[in-house]
Formats: sequence, C-alpha cells, structure tokens
Amino acid sequence: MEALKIVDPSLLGLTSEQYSSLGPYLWVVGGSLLAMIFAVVPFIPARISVVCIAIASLIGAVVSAAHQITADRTDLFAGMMVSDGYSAFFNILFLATAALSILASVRYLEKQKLEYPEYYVLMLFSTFGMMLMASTLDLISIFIALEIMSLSAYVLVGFRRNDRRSNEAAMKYFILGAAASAILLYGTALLYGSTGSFLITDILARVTTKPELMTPAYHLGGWLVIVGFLFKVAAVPFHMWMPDVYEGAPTPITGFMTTGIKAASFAAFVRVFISLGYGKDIEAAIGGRLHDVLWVIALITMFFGNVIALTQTNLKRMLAYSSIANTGYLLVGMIAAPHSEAGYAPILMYLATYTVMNLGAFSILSVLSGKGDTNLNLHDLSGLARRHPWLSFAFAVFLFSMAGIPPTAGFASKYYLFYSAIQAGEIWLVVLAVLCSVIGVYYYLRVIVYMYMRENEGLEKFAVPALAAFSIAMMVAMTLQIGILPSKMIAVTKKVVAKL
Amino acid sequence: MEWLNTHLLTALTFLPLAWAVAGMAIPGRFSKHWTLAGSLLLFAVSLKLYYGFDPHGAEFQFAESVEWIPGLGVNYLIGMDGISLWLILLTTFLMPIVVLSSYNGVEDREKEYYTLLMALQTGMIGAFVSLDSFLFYVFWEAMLIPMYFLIGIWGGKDRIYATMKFFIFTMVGSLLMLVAIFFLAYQHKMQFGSFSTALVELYKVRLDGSGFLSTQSLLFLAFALAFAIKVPLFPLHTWLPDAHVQAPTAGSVILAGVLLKMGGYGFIRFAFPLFPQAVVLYQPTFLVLGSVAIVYGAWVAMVQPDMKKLVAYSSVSHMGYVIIGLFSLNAIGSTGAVYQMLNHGISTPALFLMVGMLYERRHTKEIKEYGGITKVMPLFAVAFMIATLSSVALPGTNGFIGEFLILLGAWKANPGLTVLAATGVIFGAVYMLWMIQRVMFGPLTNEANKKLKDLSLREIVVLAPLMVAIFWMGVAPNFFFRKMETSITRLVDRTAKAGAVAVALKGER
Amino acid sequence: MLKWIPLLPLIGFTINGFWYALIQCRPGAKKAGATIPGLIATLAIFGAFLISVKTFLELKGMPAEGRFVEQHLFNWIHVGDLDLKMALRVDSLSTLFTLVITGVGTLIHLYSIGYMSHDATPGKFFAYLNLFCFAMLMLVMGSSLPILFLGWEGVGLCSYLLIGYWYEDLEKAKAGKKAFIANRVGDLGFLLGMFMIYTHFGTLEFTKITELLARGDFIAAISPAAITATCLLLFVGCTGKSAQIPLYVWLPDAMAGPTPVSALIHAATMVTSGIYLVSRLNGLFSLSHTAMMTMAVIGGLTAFFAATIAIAQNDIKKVLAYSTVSQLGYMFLACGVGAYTAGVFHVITHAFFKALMFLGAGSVIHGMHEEQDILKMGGLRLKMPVTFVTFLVGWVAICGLPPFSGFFSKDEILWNAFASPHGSKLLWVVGAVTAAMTAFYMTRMFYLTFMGKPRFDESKMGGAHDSHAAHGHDDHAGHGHADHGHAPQGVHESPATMTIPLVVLAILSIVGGFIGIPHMSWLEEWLEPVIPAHDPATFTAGHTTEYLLMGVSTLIAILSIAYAWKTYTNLKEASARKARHAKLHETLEHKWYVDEAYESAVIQPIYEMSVKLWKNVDVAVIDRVVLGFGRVSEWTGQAARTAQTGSIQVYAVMILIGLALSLGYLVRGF
Amino acid sequence: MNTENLVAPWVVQSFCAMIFFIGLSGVLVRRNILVILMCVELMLNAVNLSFVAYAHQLQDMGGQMAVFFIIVVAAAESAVGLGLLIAMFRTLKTVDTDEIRLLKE
Repeated sequence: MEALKIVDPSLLGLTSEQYSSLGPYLWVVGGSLLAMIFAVVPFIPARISVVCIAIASLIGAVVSAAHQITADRTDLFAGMMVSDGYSAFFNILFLATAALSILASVRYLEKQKLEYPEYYVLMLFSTFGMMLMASTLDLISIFIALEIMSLSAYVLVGFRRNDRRSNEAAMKYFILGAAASAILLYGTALLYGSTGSFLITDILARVTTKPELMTPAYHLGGWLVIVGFLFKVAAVPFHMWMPDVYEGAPTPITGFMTTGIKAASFAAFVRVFISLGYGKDIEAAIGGRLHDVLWVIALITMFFGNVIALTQTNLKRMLAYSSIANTGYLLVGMIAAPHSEAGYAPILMYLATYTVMNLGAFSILSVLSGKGDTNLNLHDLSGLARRHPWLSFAFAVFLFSMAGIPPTAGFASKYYLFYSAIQAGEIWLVVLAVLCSVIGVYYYLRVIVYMYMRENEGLEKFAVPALAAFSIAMMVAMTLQIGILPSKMIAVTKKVVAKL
Repeated sequence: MEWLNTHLLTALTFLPLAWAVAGMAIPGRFSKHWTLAGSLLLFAVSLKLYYGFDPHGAEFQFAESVEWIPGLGVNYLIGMDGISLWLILLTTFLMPIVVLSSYNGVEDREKEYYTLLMALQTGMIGAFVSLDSFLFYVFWEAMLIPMYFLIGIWGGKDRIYATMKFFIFTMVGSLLMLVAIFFLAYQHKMQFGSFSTALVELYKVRLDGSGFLSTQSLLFLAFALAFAIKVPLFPLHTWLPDAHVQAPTAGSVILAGVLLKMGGYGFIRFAFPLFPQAVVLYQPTFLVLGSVAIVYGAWVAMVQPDMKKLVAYSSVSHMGYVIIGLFSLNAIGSTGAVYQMLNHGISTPALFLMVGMLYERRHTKEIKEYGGITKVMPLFAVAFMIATLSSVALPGTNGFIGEFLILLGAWKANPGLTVLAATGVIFGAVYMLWMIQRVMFGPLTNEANKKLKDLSLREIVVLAPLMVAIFWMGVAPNFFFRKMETSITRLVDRTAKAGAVAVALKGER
Repeated sequence: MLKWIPLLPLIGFTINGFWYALIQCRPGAKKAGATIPGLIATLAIFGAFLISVKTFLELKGMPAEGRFVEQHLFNWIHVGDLDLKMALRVDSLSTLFTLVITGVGTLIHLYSIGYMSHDATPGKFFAYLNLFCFAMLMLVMGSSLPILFLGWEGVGLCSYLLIGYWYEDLEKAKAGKKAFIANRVGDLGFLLGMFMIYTHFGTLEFTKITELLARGDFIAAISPAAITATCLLLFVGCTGKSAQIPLYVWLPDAMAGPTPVSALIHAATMVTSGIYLVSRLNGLFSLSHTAMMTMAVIGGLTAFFAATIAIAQNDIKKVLAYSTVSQLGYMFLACGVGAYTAGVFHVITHAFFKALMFLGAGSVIHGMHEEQDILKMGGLRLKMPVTFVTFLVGWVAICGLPPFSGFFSKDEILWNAFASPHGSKLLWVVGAVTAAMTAFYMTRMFYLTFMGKPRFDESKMGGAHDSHAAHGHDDHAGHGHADHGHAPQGVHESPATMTIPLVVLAILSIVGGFIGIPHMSWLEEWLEPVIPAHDPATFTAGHTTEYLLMGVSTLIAILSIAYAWKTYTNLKEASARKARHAKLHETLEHKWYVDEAYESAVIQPIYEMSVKLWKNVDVAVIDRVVLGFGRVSEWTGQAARTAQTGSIQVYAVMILIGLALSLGYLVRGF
Repeated sequence: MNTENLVAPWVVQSFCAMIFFIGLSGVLVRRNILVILMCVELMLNAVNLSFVAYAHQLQDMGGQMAVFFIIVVAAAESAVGLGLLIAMFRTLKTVDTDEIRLLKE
C-alpha cells in the first residue's frame, strides 16, 4: 500500500467565523457538562440549579443560532459539517422544543416523584444530537449524531425505572432503534463502497459525473439509508414501535420525541434525500420507481395513521397515531418538493407548526396526567371546559390546528404543503390526503366534544403550574399568529431552503 | 369616522368579534344586553352599506385589498356587489332578532353563548364579502367552529351526533373545494406567471371545458359539491334535519336563515363565473336534482312527527327552488333564486322562532302533543299563519315573488321539469296546512296546553320585524331588485356567453 | 278613484283585524258584540259598492270601444324583460262583477251582523269577510294575469280561513284544509297556463294579450297544440276554483263554514271567478275548439252529476252546495259552447237567487237553533213567513219558471248549447235533464222545509246553548259564552237585519232576468267590446226552434215540480220509494263515494310513499351510506389496531416485510 | 505486494451481507433479549468488515476510520442496552420478549 495520505493540518485550526458558527453547539455541550457537575454539588438543591443551567444554555444557544440564519454558509471540519440557514433554522427549532419540554416537565417530574437531575442532562445531550443531525453532511457523522440523540432518548423513555410499561417501552425502542441504525449503517457502507466517499455532496457529484457508479449495491445502499430514516420518522410499515413507546414514555418525553426527534430525522432525511439525486435527471434508473414506492408509503401512512387513531381512547396513543398521520403529510411534501417551485420550504414550515402544536398538546397532557400517566383517557376529559376554561380553550386551539381548520397554524402549513404538492402534479395524492385528514378532523373534534359537550364527571379540579401555563400560552399565541399571518414564516423557510 | 368610511366592510366583518371579545369583561348576566346592543349597532352600520352602494357603479364596491400571504399570491381582498349586499343585510337583520329570542331560552354559560353568536356573525359576513377564494375558504371554515359549539353545547339530546355529522359533512365538501382552489391558483401561475387566488384574476384563467370530465368540469364539481352540501341539495341533505332538531332555537334560526344561503351564494360568486361551460354542461343534472329536492323535501316533511324536522325538510324543499332558479341561467330565474334565498331567510327563521317559543313553553316539539293552540294563544296563531303563508308562497307574501320568478325562469330553461317542480306548490301547502291543523286547530284536548300563555311583549318584538318583512318583500319587491339587478345581469351574461361556446362545442362534436 | 273599491274593504280588514288582534286577543278581554265590527265591515263594502256604481255609470257614458277606466298604482315586479305593474282596470265585464260582488257582499255583510250576533270573535269574522272582498275585487279588477292570480289565491286563503272559522271542530278545520289544497291543485294549472302565455305572448297584460290575439299573423305563428294546452291548463285552474268535476269535492265540505260565508263565497262570488277568467280570455279560448269542447263536456257532466247527488242530500246546506256545483257546470257548459255572455248572465242571476236561498237557509237554521236536517223540519211557512216568501221566490227562480231570472239565463244557456256552432244536441239533452232534476230536488227541499206538518218538538228547542253533536252542524260552540241569552223559546223569525237582505235579493231574483231577454238583451250589447257577440248566421237553428225550446224547458220544470210536490206530500210513500231503490239512494247519499275514492287513490298512496321515502331513502339509504364511511374507517382501524400485538418480533418482521417489498419493487418493479 | 492471491472483493462483501442478515434474523427469531443484543452487535460488526473490505478495495483510509467510530458507538449502545435490560429485569423478572406485551393495540 502506498504511504498513507497525511491529513492537512490547516483543517484542524478554526477560523474566527467558523468558531462563531459553532456557537450554538458549544453552548449546549457546555450547558450539559456544567449541569452534570452541578447535579452532584452537595449544598445547592440539584433540581433548581440544573434546570436554570439548562434553560440558560438553551437561551444562549438560541441567541447565537439566530445570527446564523442570516449569515451565509460556512463549511466546518473539511466539509463534514456545515452551518447554513437550514441548520440554523432547525437548531432554533430543536432548542425551542427542548426549552418548552423542560418547562413542561419541571412540575411534572415533581408530581411523578421522578426528580432526578440526569433528566435535563439527557435532554440536552439529545438536543445536541439533533442539532448535529441537522448540520452534518457526512454519512458516518449522521450515524453518530443519530446515536447520540437516540441513546439519550432510550434512557429518557425508560426514565420511570420501576414502572413496567416504561421499561418495556424503552426496551422495545432500544432493540428496534438499534436494528434500524444497523440497517442505516449498512446502507452507508454500501454507498461508501460504490462511490468511495462519505460526504453526501461528494456522492452526488461523483454519481452525476460517472453514472456507471450506480451499481445495484449503490441502489441497495441508498434504499437501506432511506429505510433507516423512514423507521426513525415512523412511516407506516416501520411505525409499529412508535405507539407503544409513546404510551410507555413519560408524557413530556413523548412530547419531546414526537416533535424534536421526528424533526431531526426529517432534517437529516432531506439532506440525504437530495444527495441521492431524487428528482434530478440521474434518478431515471431508480427514480421512477422510487417515486411510486414513496407515493404508496405516504398514502398508507396517512390512511392508517388516521384510521387507527380513530379507534384510540388513550390520548397519548391517539396523538402518537396522529403524529404518524402527520409523517404521511410530510412524505407527501417530500415527494412533491423537487418538482414544486417552493421546494422543501413547506416541509420546514409544516415541521415548525407541527412542533408547536404537538408540544402544546403534550404540555397540556403532562399537566393533566395523574400519577404514572393515568387518567389520560378520553372520558377523563369530559366536562373539562367547565373546570378549566382556559386550559380547554388552549387544547381546543391545538386540536383545531391539528385538524387543519382555518385561522390556525396547522391550516396554514397544511395549505402551503398541499399547494406545493399540487404544483408538483400530485393532484390525486392531495385529494386522498385531504380525505384522510377528514378522518383526522373526526377524532380531533371528538376530544373537543368530550371537553365541551359532555357532562362534568371527569377528573376533579387541580392547580395548573405557572411554568407550564406560560409555555402553553406562548404556544397558543404562536399557533394563532402563524395561522393568521403566515407570510413571515413562509418567507423565512423559503430563504433558508434556497441555499440548501 | 374617516377610517370607517373607507374600511366599512372590514369594520362590518370584525366589529362583532371585537364586540364579543370586549364583552368578555362584562359579567354573564349583562352579556345578552351587550350583545343585543352590538348587533343593533352592526345593523345600523350595515344600513350605511345599503345607502352607499350604487347599483350602476363598479362591479365590486367598498373594495379593500391588503397583501396577506405574498408568497402564495393570497391577499386580503374584500368587496361586495348587489347580491352580497342583501345577504349581509339579512345577516345583520336576523342577528338582533336571534339574540333577543334567546333571552330566556339560554341559562347556562351565557357569556360563551353570546360570544360564539358574534363570532359566527363575523364568519358569515366575512364569507359574504371576501373576493379572494382562499379568504373565502378561511371564513367558510371559520364559520363552522362557532356553529359546531352552538349545536354541540346548547343543543338537544343527541346533539353530539348531529353537530359532528354537520361538521364532517361540510368539511368533506369544502376540503375538495380547497384542492380546486389550489389547482386554480396553479393554473393562474402557468398562464399568467404569478400565483393568485383573487377572484377577479381567476376569472381570466382559461380552462378546457369541453367534456363532462374535462378539467373545468371536475373543478366545477369540486366547488359544486361543497356548495350543494351547504344548500343542501337532495342527496346530500341528511345533515340538515339532525342539525336543526338538535340545535338551540337561535342556532337553527341562524343555520336556516344564513348558513344555507352560503351554498347558494357560493354558486353565484364562485361556481358560475369561474366555470361557465361546466355550468351549462351540468345544467340539466342540477335542474333534475333541484326539482327532486323540492318534491322529496315536501313529501318527507309531510310525515315528520317533530315540528322542527318538518320545517327543516321544508328548507330542503325551498332551497331546491333556489337551485332550479340559479340553474335556469336567465335573469328572471336567477333574480328569483336570490330573492327566494332572502325569503327563506325570513320565513323559516320565523317558523323556527315560533317552534322555539312553543318549546320554551311545553318542552316538546312533537306535533301530537299539541292541538287547538289558537284558543289559548290567538296572537301566536296569527303570527304562525302569516309565516306559513309566506312559506307556502301565497301571493302578497315574499314567498310568491320568489317562487313565481323561479318557476317562470325555469320554465324557459326546461318546461317539463318545471311542472314537477311546480307540484311543490301543492305539496308545500299540504304539509304546512296539515301541521297547522294538527297543532293550531281542533279541540283543546291536552291538559298541559290549556295553561299556555300567549306571546309576551318580547316575543312580539322578535316576530314583528319578520312579519313586516314578509309583506313588505311581497308587495314591493322592486325595492330589493333595484340594487341587485346589475349584479345578476353580469352573472347571467358571463354564463350565457360561455353557454354559447359550449353549445357550439357540443354542436360540432 | 278606482283604487278605493278594493282599498275600502282592505281598510275595513285592517281596522277589524288590528282591533281583534290587539284588543280582543289580550287575555281577559271582555267579549265584544257583533254590531261594531259588523258595521265597520258593512260600511266599507257599501262604500265600495257606491264607487262601483259610480264607475258603472261613468262607463255607461263612454263610447263602446273606449269603455274602460284604468288606474296605475305602482310597478310591482321589474326583472329582466318581465315588467309587472300593479294596476287596476275596469271595463264592461269587470264592472258587472264588481257590482255583483259589492252589492251582494253588502247585503251579506248586513245579514251576518244578525247571524253572528252570538259568536265569540265577530271581529275576526268580519275582518276575514272584508279581506275576502278585497281579494275578490283585486281578482276582477286586476289589469294583468299575476294580479288576477294574486286575487285568485287571496280568495282561496279567505275561504280557507272562513271555512275553518270554527276551528275547534276538527271536521271544520279539515274541510278548510281540503278547500285550500284543492284550490292549490287548480292554481298549479293556472300558474303553468300563465307561464305558457308569457313564453308565447311575451306579456301577461290583458290589453296586450287581446291586441296580439287580434293579430292573425301572430296567432298563426303559435302552434295550435300550445294554445290548446294553455287553455286546458287555465281551465284546470277554473275547475279548482269553480268546483268542476275533478276538483269539486271541496265545495260541499265548505258548508262547514258559517252560512253567510257559504252564501258570499261559495255561491255568489269566488266560485264564479273561473267564469270571469274564461270570459276575460274568451279570445284565447275560442281559438282552440278542443279546449272549448272539453269545457262544455266537463260543465255538462258536472251539472248532471251534482244534480244526482243533490237529490239524496238531507242537509239543507249540502243540497244548496251541490246545486251550486250543478249551476256552475251550466255556466261552463255555456262558455264551452261559446256563449260567454250567457255564462256571465247566469253568474249574475245565480248570484242573486243562490245567495237568497243560502241566506234563507241560514235564517232557517238560525231560527231552528242549528237544525240543518230538512227531514226534521217542515211547516215553517207559518213560523217564518218572510223567509218562506223569499225562499219561494228563490226556489221558483232556480227552477227556471218564466218571469223569474233563472228562466232567462238557464234558457239562454240551453238554447246556445243546442244551436251554437260549438254546441251539440246531446249537450242540450244533458242540460234539459239536469234542469228537470234541479227542479225536482229544489222542490223536495222547499217542500220538506216549509210545507207539510212540523216534524220537530218545539219545547226542546231554543234551550241554553243546545250544541247538538249532529254531523256537519255549525254548532254555536262559542268559547264558553254563557247561555243562549233567553229562556227556551220556539222557532222564531229572524231579526230585521237578516230579513231585509232576503227581501232585496228576492226582488233582484225576480227583476234580474230582464237584463238578458233573448234577442234584445242589454247585457250582450253591453259586453260587446269584451266578448264579441255571435253572429246568428252561424247558428244551426232559427228563432222558431228557440221559442219552441223555451216552451219545452218551462214544461219540463213544471212537470218535475208537480211530480216532486206529489211524492213528498205523504212522506210514507216517498220513503217507500226510497226503500225500493235503496242501494242507488245510498250511493247518491255518499256522493258516489268520490271522497273515499280520492282518499284511497291519491292521498293514501302519497302518504305511504312519503313515509317510505323518509324511512327508506332518507334514513336507510343516504344516512347509512354517510355513516357507512365512518363505520368502514372504524372497522379498518380496529383491524389494523389488532395487528399491533406488542411483541418486538412482530414489529421487526413488519420492518423486514416493508423492506423486502419496497426493495423488490425498486429493483424489478413488479 | 502481489495481489493475485487475495480474496475477490465481492466474496468479502457477500460474506458481510450474510453475517448481517444472520444478525438481523437473530433479532427476529430469538426470544431472549440478551441474544438479541448480541445479534445487533453482530450486525454492526458485519458492517465493520464490509467497511474495511471497501477501504482496502478503494485504497482509501476513510473506511478504516469509520470502523473506529462504529466500534465506539456499538460499545455505548450495548452499555445503554444492558442498562435498560437490567432495569427491565428488576421489574419484569424476565428477559423473554414474549413477556413484555403490556403495551399493545
């Protein structure tokens, strides 16, 4: 073998603006480490200190990430990582998700007697994993970021140690997560084998220049990577783990997972999707059929997500299936993105509004849930509107938004998504999506029926914690604001996607 | 005040909502007076609209345009013409009556009740004034939420089934309309280079309207489905009786008075001008459906045991007239259809209010529970008789003008079907008079009916404006036609021109 | 000046109406007497009568062709090319009708003050009566078909309100409903006829239609079938309103209303509106021979058919009702054979003597304390002399004995049926036979009521509110108003306010015939501008046969009167004959079971059909389909849900299957 | 270095594929979670081998480098996996996947 190529030393040094673009990541890592330390400091009550550090680091990260959106693209670590508008947008999304989940879980953990500070540390680690996923261009580092995020998530799911359901959920999530990561990895290996590079941008470049590289191994590898991601976002044939895990996990964690982890998976999925050349001319060999497969997967995801949610009485499981249905709508966006003028912007917007809605709903659920996540069934909610008018109003807004009824954000993002899908010529898919969402309207409204129209024999009155109330109120405001004036959000997503 | 003159329609649309939100601060007991004051104020403001509207002026007046979602070519574009003028006035005219009628009808959660009523009014007026198809869709859906809660919370026994059915039914139709709106906007981009959902822009979009399943026909069917559900047209009407029977009096008055007109208005504003060839192609189908709706509605109404359901099915029959009026595609038929919408918005609410009054006294809507009411409630009997005459279309009342013009217009379009539709005149008399005979006349057998009190002053004030309107619209219809004539001729010309094209196409194929 | 004719009754209606609604309806309002509202109503209609007389005189002064007065009130509907004006127009034809309506109306209003003295809500009654007069006047004075239609349905409404006036009795309310719906069926035909006219003539104004009818080229352009169809549709409207064969069933039941109502509406005015319509559009009708022929045949048939039923009726008002149906049949027979003037002439004379007899019957019933069955009457000539004499005049007039009005008008019709180009011998035979039967049943009724020995026990009569439960009685079940006001008191003559109208009408019945004496009839010359007279050349027979026929019809009348008089002198013999052909008598008594036939053939099937429609189509089909979608998605949801077994293995297998399937498709694309 | 007696690349790759699918089927079939964890490790190592094979074939150090990352991650993964297993065992007293059927439908 000829002499090993020596790595060029200049790559390791960081220029000043590279350094600033790493700001958000440093804040989060610093925050998590500091939190770990303070967790064991004897005389300060761990609970307060860890939470404050976590929130402080998140806010710092958000501030520094905000600069990145406008800043132009800077490559880091020899192209393995990039800090552009796209990754900044997602970073802000993840940081907001983490902050709001922490706000919701402070009082929740107290109520459930689970006040172990590691909760917040793991949360920060997982957020860091997500941020990495949104900004790496290297397949291996995507795998590593995925594992950082997932491992902390496995533990968070199993956080209620002595509860059988929580353990079972964690175990299921772990086994199937590990298997899926292995599948993803094997796909990476095959891609590496056939194109010789890990950087997804290089893979694209090499494949476009030398089409003969697209051997069957390349296609198998590409598909295995896609399947790995489809598992993570819980598209239908690969969704079976999700409802059990969501039901078993503590409620704020379920909220964190439905929004954060799904958004991160989609962020990475979009980058890989582009790199596989889907939609460009080279996809002729695989493209025609890839489109049909994705079309079918999107349809069955939407259909089964909505239909099974119809039969659920447990709210967490119902929202799990509704999240599967939303994955279906996002897949419609993915299919339509290359051919429509708006590109991937609608997906970003949908993910943002979806996060706000679901986080709001889950914060309310974590406020409502009793010891060990009991009384989260439909009939526990009956007559809620009489006892907690404002809480049920907030929940109604989120549900209307999920159902896609105007003046809410859900409607604006769904409209934007279907609008671009029609431009891509997927008319019949949109018609089917619209009909599936009608099924969705039924079970979202059924919850409102229980809250407003049933007699008052649900759970008795209880105090709504201030922190949770604040975060819920903020999310309601955001849902209505995006719903009524969506143009700002659409402009941001369009600008961000333009430089992808 | 200056702002008010230039932005009258925006003020008219959002005043009720603002008023309701302001009303939050008021203790529950006074919210009804507050809402009544608000609705009367709104009626006054809408009269300003009447005087400001110049029938021979521009097609859409009091227009306002503000950019809303530039990325998708959606802007907040509102305006009104002769037809929507009268529908807005009908809404603002009915609202004070509705509020006054539910004074002692509603006890629990009064504040939410009146807030929802005002929010409903915002949705309705918004839908009537919006000239941007996306904005129309937003108001069209936003209108459903208050009605959903009104029926669901203050409704009758199985209100949840009724309100859910009402919501999902309308939702299916309107979602398909939304897809059609997207497609239209996309076609506009293909043909004119920029996205736009504004109505005036979409009029310019050229669509292939040749066959029954051409793009224009499919789009027309998507719009027509949403509006046919709302009208409701014969096969899609089953949500109406349930919604009416379970809704509180105020809810069913507004539902019958204004929400059903949304379907008809939708046809006039969107389906007809956007897809003229498809309208001509599907004219016979809708004429048949309309006539069947008339006879079917009348026949099924005849055998209803429950008064409210009877009146609900009578609405199906009356709105069947509107459909054949619209689809007769000539000035007389269309004017008759618009006028019939206004009549129906006066006579059916009157009937519902009175059934509500009986319900408030006896807590039952079953016809067999009543009999010989005239003896104890003579004034009520007079009012009920007048409302029946209007709904039976007796000359001199508003019903006659509507039905006469519609049947005359439909006769020009398709004489055979008009005979079938005209039989509705007989069956209309049959089910109404039979109901009156079983409720009003006959011996006073039921003990409970003996103690019924006649109309209180409040109830008289509620019914009086409707009674006056019935006769005024019957004797002096020109007062109403003057303002809407040019708008209707524009509507008819556009479809007639396209009709000629379609006929030519059909001819040479 | 013209607008005051309909306006005065309208004002009367509003005064009485509001007075009743606002004062009498208040709970605990004291019971109002009949005189004040009665006076208001009578004055209103009397004022209208004076103005119509003034108009008549005005018209007399005008030259023949310009003989009309017009007044434009306001334009009613202006839509597209349809421009309807609310305008009144009185020409020679409609002035006659206004005179009859207001004249007879005033007499009847006066009469009902007395008749309704014991009623609980006289205000309401007189309000409805005035509203009726307003509607009837609008009908005859309207300048266009829609205004005529406005009056047309207005009178239908008033007849509904007045028939069901005593709404407490369900039978009466049902009768009201039946009347309105039967009229509505007719109105449907009228409506469609109007549309035909509008589409073919482009206008609904009478003046413009008559102009177009005059233009030969215009008429040639329209297909004869269209004209016949229009005429037949309009005729369907007439059968509904003027109670001809298919739709006459409501008139006998309309007797449930108070007697003045029967007199005014169901004898003198409303039922004749059909004749007014036909004679107003005589130009159109005479264009289509088939339409004329159907009208004549149906008219003849109705006359004959109703006469047969009248023979077997025992209720005094029912007899008169069927006789009205029969006389209307005569009028349509006249119009059918082209003799519109004869039809109008018979309308006028019939208004006089039929109103007279109805009021007479009313006075009998009032005197006999609500007894309507003629078998329980008899010998009233001594108790009620004025009623007796006036009723005698009415009876003789209707039988058609020479000097009386009935003779001239009926004979004119029979002559035209016989000799006019559109007529036929058969029609004359039917007319003659019916005339015989008319004389028979009229004599039967007259004799049983007034002659012979009284067949009632006077002592039981006239006690405290004796509300008999007898079938079809207009019992005075006033709202619990105390007693009859005076001690049990025998059969008494009616008070002055009731007898004066009787006398006036009797005089009119005698004098009425002289306006239409054959060959020098003032009426024919008067109606010339509206109804072109027949030129005698086209007649199939000369004067001699005319006079011969006159003799024959008088002879027939006298013979059947004598025959009836003889049979009913001894009741036993009459009842024996009735027993002999009992079955025929029984069918006649049950009105040939027509009502039952309608019930089973039309009403019952529609009722069952709508129940089926509701139960099967609405609930079973549409709802099930709608809910079906929900159920299907629910079912698939349940099915898919059970796949979620919870075991990791199953989940992993699902992943693998998903992977394998998609890979297979990707690689080979099955 | 003569290359003629070396193993053909597709042989190595198919070998790795075989191991990978053995590991995958192990995860599907076996009931005991410990065995499942081992099978996951097997899958990861199969990927390692294929990485090394490709690295050699492409003469590029990237593959070799990736193996280290994978080994680190696999270690972390199994640590967490075993931790969760112990926690589960403490409550459910079993490691059999058939037992953990609490969350279903």
